Amino acid sequence: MSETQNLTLVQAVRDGLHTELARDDDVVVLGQDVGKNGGVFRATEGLYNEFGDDRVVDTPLAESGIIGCAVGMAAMGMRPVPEIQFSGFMYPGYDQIVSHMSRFRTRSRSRYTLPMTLRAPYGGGIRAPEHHSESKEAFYAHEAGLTVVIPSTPRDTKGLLASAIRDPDPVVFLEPKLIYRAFREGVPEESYTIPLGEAATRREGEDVAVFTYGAMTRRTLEAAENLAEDGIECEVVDLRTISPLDREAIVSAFERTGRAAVVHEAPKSGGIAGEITAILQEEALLYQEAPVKRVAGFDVPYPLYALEDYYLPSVKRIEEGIREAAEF
Amino acid sequence: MSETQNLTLVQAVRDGLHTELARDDDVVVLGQDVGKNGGVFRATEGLYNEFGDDRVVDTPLAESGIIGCAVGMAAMGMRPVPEIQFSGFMYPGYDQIVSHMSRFRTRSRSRYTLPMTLRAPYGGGIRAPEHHSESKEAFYAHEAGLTVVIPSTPRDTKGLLASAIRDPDPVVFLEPKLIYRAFREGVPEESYTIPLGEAATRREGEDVAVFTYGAMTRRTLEAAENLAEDGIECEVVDLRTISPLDREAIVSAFERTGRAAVVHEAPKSGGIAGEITAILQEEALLYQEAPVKRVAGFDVPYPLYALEDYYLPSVKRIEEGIREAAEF
Amino acid sequence: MSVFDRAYDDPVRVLDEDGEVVGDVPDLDEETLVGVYRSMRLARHFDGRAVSLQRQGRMGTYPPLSGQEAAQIGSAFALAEDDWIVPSYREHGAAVVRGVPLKKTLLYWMGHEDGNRVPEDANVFPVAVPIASQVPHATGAAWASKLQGNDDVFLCYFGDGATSEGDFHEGLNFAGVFDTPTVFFCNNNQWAISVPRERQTRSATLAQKAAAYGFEGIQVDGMDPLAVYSVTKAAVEKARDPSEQRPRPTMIEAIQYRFGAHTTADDPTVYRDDDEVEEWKRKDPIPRLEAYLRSEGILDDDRVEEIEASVEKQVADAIDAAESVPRPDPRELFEHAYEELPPELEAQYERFVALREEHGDEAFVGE
Amino acid sequence: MSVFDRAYDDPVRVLDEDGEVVGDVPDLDEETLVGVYRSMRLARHFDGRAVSLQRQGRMGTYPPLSGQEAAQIGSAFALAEDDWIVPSYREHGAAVVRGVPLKKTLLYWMGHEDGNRVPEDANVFPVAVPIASQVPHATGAAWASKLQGNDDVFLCYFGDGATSEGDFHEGLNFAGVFDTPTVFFCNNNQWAISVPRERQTRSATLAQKAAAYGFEGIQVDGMDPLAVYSVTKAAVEKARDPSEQRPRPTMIEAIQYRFGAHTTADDPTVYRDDDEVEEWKRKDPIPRLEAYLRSEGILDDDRVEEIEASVEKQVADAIDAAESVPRPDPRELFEHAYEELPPELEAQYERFVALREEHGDEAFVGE
Ligand SMILES: Cc1ncc(C[n+]2csc(CCOP(=O)(O)OP(=O)(O)O)c2C)c(N)n1
Ligand SMILES: Cc1ncc(C[n+]2csc(CCOP(=O)(O)OP(=O)(O)O)c2C)c(N)n1
Ligand SMILES: [Mg+2]
Ligand SMILES: [Mg+2]
Repeated sequence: MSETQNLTLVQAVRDGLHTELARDDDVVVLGQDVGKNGGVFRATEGLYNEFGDDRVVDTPLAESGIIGCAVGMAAMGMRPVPEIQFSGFMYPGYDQIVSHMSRFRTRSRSRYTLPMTLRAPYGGGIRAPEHHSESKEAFYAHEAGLTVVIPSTPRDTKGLLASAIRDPDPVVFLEPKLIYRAFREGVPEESYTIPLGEAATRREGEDVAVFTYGAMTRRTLEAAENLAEDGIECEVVDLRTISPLDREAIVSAFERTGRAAVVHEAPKSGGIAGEITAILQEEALLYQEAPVKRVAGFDVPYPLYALEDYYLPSVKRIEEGIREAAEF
Repeated sequence: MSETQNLTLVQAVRDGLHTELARDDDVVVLGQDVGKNGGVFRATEGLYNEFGDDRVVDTPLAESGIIGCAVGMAAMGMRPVPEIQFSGFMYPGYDQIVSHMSRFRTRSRSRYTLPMTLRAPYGGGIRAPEHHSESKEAFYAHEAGLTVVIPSTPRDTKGLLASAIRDPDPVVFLEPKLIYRAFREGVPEESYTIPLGEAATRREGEDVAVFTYGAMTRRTLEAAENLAEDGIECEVVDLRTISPLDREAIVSAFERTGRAAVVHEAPKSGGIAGEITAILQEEALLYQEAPVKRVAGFDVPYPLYALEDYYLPSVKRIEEGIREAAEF
Repeated sequence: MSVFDRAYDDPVRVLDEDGEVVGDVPDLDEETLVGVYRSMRLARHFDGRAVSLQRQGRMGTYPPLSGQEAAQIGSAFALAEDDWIVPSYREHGAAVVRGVPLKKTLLYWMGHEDGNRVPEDANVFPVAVPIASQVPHATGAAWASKLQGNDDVFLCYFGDGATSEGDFHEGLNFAGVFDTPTVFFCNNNQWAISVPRERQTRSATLAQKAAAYGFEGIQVDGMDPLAVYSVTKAAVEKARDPSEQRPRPTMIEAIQYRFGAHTTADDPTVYRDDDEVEEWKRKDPIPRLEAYLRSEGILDDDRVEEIEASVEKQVADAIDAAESVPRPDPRELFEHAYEELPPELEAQYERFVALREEHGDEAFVGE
Repeated sequence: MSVFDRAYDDPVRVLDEDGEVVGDVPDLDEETLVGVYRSMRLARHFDGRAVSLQRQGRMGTYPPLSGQEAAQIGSAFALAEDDWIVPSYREHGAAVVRGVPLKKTLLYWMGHEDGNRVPEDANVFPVAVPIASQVPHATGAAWASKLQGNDDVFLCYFGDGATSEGDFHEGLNFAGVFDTPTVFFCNNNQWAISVPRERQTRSATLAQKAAAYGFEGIQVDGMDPLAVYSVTKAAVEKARDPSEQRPRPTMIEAIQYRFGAHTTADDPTVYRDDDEVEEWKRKDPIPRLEAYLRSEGILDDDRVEEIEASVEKQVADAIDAAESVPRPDPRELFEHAYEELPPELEAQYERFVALREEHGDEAFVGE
């Protein structure tokens, strides 16, 4: 077993980028302020000095240009890792994402493939200005050809990022910035991968299966501990890959419990929770003992920060939601 | 009762635009080839001649510019009706849609509102080139602040379009081009509205509730007739407004049948069918007798036309899906 | 000869760095000149106080404007009463001139949506955070105004970084094609966060980008309030009352410098030298205008002190007022997504109200 | 003096409308000159046949290129073997020169994905339908090639309408900043479907838009194959082997005309006059080059007939070949979304296979 470092999630991003830049010359990091500045969250700190301006590239302020250039680079066999400064600014590049990034393989019948990883900090809770708190993973999950990853721990972050960068196909990698620095975890120094498409069980319990991901994972675990005091035992499943979903893990957790809740900070309507609910009743209706409870952001634009605590699922809201599923 | 004309769906679009242009000087139609050319589907035929270049405006080729200018116009109290030539080309303007069109009211606490209607032909089945057959209504339905409308008949089209244009808030109006010219219907000559947010029951039946919209409505009705021969009676509900959904109509149809299917041509994962399934089991689990069956496009990029018949839900696939829900 | 008949890289100047006249002084009365001076001081003082509020945890992330006062205030003064501004997120200086109270600006950066509810009588668009996305709005709004038969002009602000975005291009191109009464005002403060102007684009000037849209582009010393005023005024007049040869829109590149950090979340020492900052500080617009006004006998120590005091009071009052606004009612979350609450949202709202009643506001605290 | 040192509105010309020499004839051997001629005739003949296949219901919507042969073929001939093209949807003429068989092009417009599977040895990007979206790809690919230490040049095609899109702007700006070996080739055919060039932008030329990105822009008579060749060659050389003063990228505006409809779904008589079409037909590139080659003694009746026959046979063979390709196996629907089928997609696939087995292909016919 290799040495471990005690890293926060954002340090694990940096470490993961560092490892991949070091092991593969085709890896290029590009985006706004990723170079000299080291990224607005310091996710690329020091990489510019170590790998130089050709590998860690400050770009002009243009998301479609960044993603579109990365598409061209990837088509030529490089492994670009474009960063968008906040996921709320991915939309100017949306056409490149859904018309090209997701479709180059299909369009060219695999003559051209795009081994690229589009990173962005995402989600709310850090008192940031408008558009800096979005969680719109559903926009990407509905697009075939993409894999959408959202880690929730430092260790996973490094391993999933390595898998994403080495994946032959494009990955959207969304980093929950609420927990960028929330805690540390031992992260192996050496390079390792954690497979895409596999959920992780964070807590075992036989009463309710709770599916979540990203920053909501910790809140859900806390809610689960509170509920345990009342005798409600939750199985907490961290999805990690939002698309394609780990149906097997989802269904099997549900089959054991017959009750489920899904927790995400994205707006409820049209969010991932609906998809999971549909999967559950498609595959395991006969096990179902209660409605699947969705605990999610409200169907309104993400508010400015004075009210963001009311928008995001809190531990209490999660607890209440799970309790409903348990007590139905 | 006023005179009626026998119109196709695309003629009803044109008639609806005509009526609104005539009744309200603030209405402006703008987009690529909407003027002199009358639109690539002739949805704006003759309007340029009648209302002139200031009301029916050929724009440069730039979707973000079209939608962004419409946002500015609407903020000044006009009622712009931008057209995007095909819904597959709305993505270059996606940022304007989700960062501004949906959010101006919230951002300004209703000082600025956007009475604008973004139209686009959408969906597959007409042997069109790549990107011309998309059905990604879920991308818009997940965005709070927007209303998303998809008509399925000429009569509805005119009435819903009038409601959309007169609505104080932004509407995304997607027109199923597969049935642009598929059939005619008596459409009142005078101006009338059909309320947004209300589904329409197209067929009554007590065995399975089938929810659908757009071009799939006719196919679903055909499937329902076939199934009736086997003694399976479907209630077919045409959603018409995809977001916000008519929960009441959806739930009440389900309560009567206990079985449901949802039919749409958009990809299955992350599509509207998942959301409807989630609503049903949230609100009416105790009525549920079978898994809600999703009959949808596959989770792959829309193919070029040689295979599109295999991609789109066919009458048979719909029939089989409903049958599964009926016979579970 | 028009002020626009000059090379792209020949910025218009009126005052030099010491406040000496080196160009055509615009014809402004004393009151207006003092108004410009006072507004710049107000913006500067507000800025310092806002930064320290943020440091003290009394406000969220805030984007400072020090160094950029001349560009904002000089341009805002060039507008007629019914003209409009379409800002990005850094134009609090222009906004206050155009009728947005400082209290609103503070509230906005304190995370209250109400801060972005521009007063009905102020012709100001809401703050736009996604870079360059307000540019097409300015074109569309100006176009609407023209279609409605008005003669209002729309002044749109954006940064040097914004010129790289597609929306900049599309917005200016539409303005050219539809000949809209829009003035595109680029606050070239040399940096887009850590990305220097030369890395943003290889074009020698930003002003020359206007050529791509068939209208005029011009550089101005953006730290010279009188030069900014003159150029903006000329552009506004042309937009309002165009002649045959000259299209209405103009792009102004105002050369300036942001003295402080990009936002309070940014540490500029990581990417730029103090020397550079010091060099630009020599161009500080405030002492420049003050020197000129003193030399003209329009300002003296007393008047300056009086202005100082009134500016300090105005800012202090605004801070008091903003800080005494209670946290918005949480129910406001639901109030402005649509004119009427759709049923699902209403259900969410009711559940929300019930949860608050049952568990109190603690139910909504994160962890 | 470089060919680039000229006014934006002064197009490079070599042959006049009658094929008389009016400029510097590029130094090309007979074989190449005949190659250019033959390729233009091939493109023209292919085009006519493709349109009639569509009319007969044997092919879907197709975008004709007649009138635009010189631009496509002259430019494609200017590339070295390992250089690349990044096309839009109308460059079948360039593509065939660069190694994409006509059969592939036919298959593509017949709705087979396989038509877009560019042969491994052809350095051609797939057809890009969303306007201008291929422009950043060309910049990124050229940038990658430069980072990888290669000296290949990337020739990117797009239309006049494409210059209005944000992606055009962003792609060219990145090319300027990162000095990528990209040649941006604008096929200004005067129309974007029904929107005329003057409505697309108010800039006097499209070539001058290059100034916004700090590199050179130049107009060329796009219906003069030798002029196109010369200008493209110069741009390619500069991209491959830049000097200090001249950045690598170039934007070429090739002035030309689309004789036919925008696509077979379009009726141009609604928006443009026949007179205009007739006027431009006098500039037809094929008779022009033929006249020149005849006057040089390189072509005579026999040679022309021989070329005609071989071109006809090549197109007929391609049509036969394309039409004898069976409809793609429906299972191909699932094959190229990801390298490996994810579980849900695999389940969909299996259900699909089962349905076909049970009900046959009729189960998938719409109504
Ligand atoms: C579309 C978009 N991308 C990225 C950002 C993040 N961001 C905020 S300000 C900024 C730099 C802006 O630079 P410039 O346009 O020069 O304006 P300045 O801040 O210097 O006034 C960036 C990258 C954003 N707000 N919007
Ligand atoms: C992003 C986008 N918007 C709209 C369209 C529809 N469309 C196809 S071709 C075309 C006109 C293109 O004009 P131009 O760029 O001049 O190229 P040309 O067809 O004349 O070669 C339009 C609007 C599209 N394909 N992509
Ligand atoms: Mg700047
Ligand atoms: Mg064209």
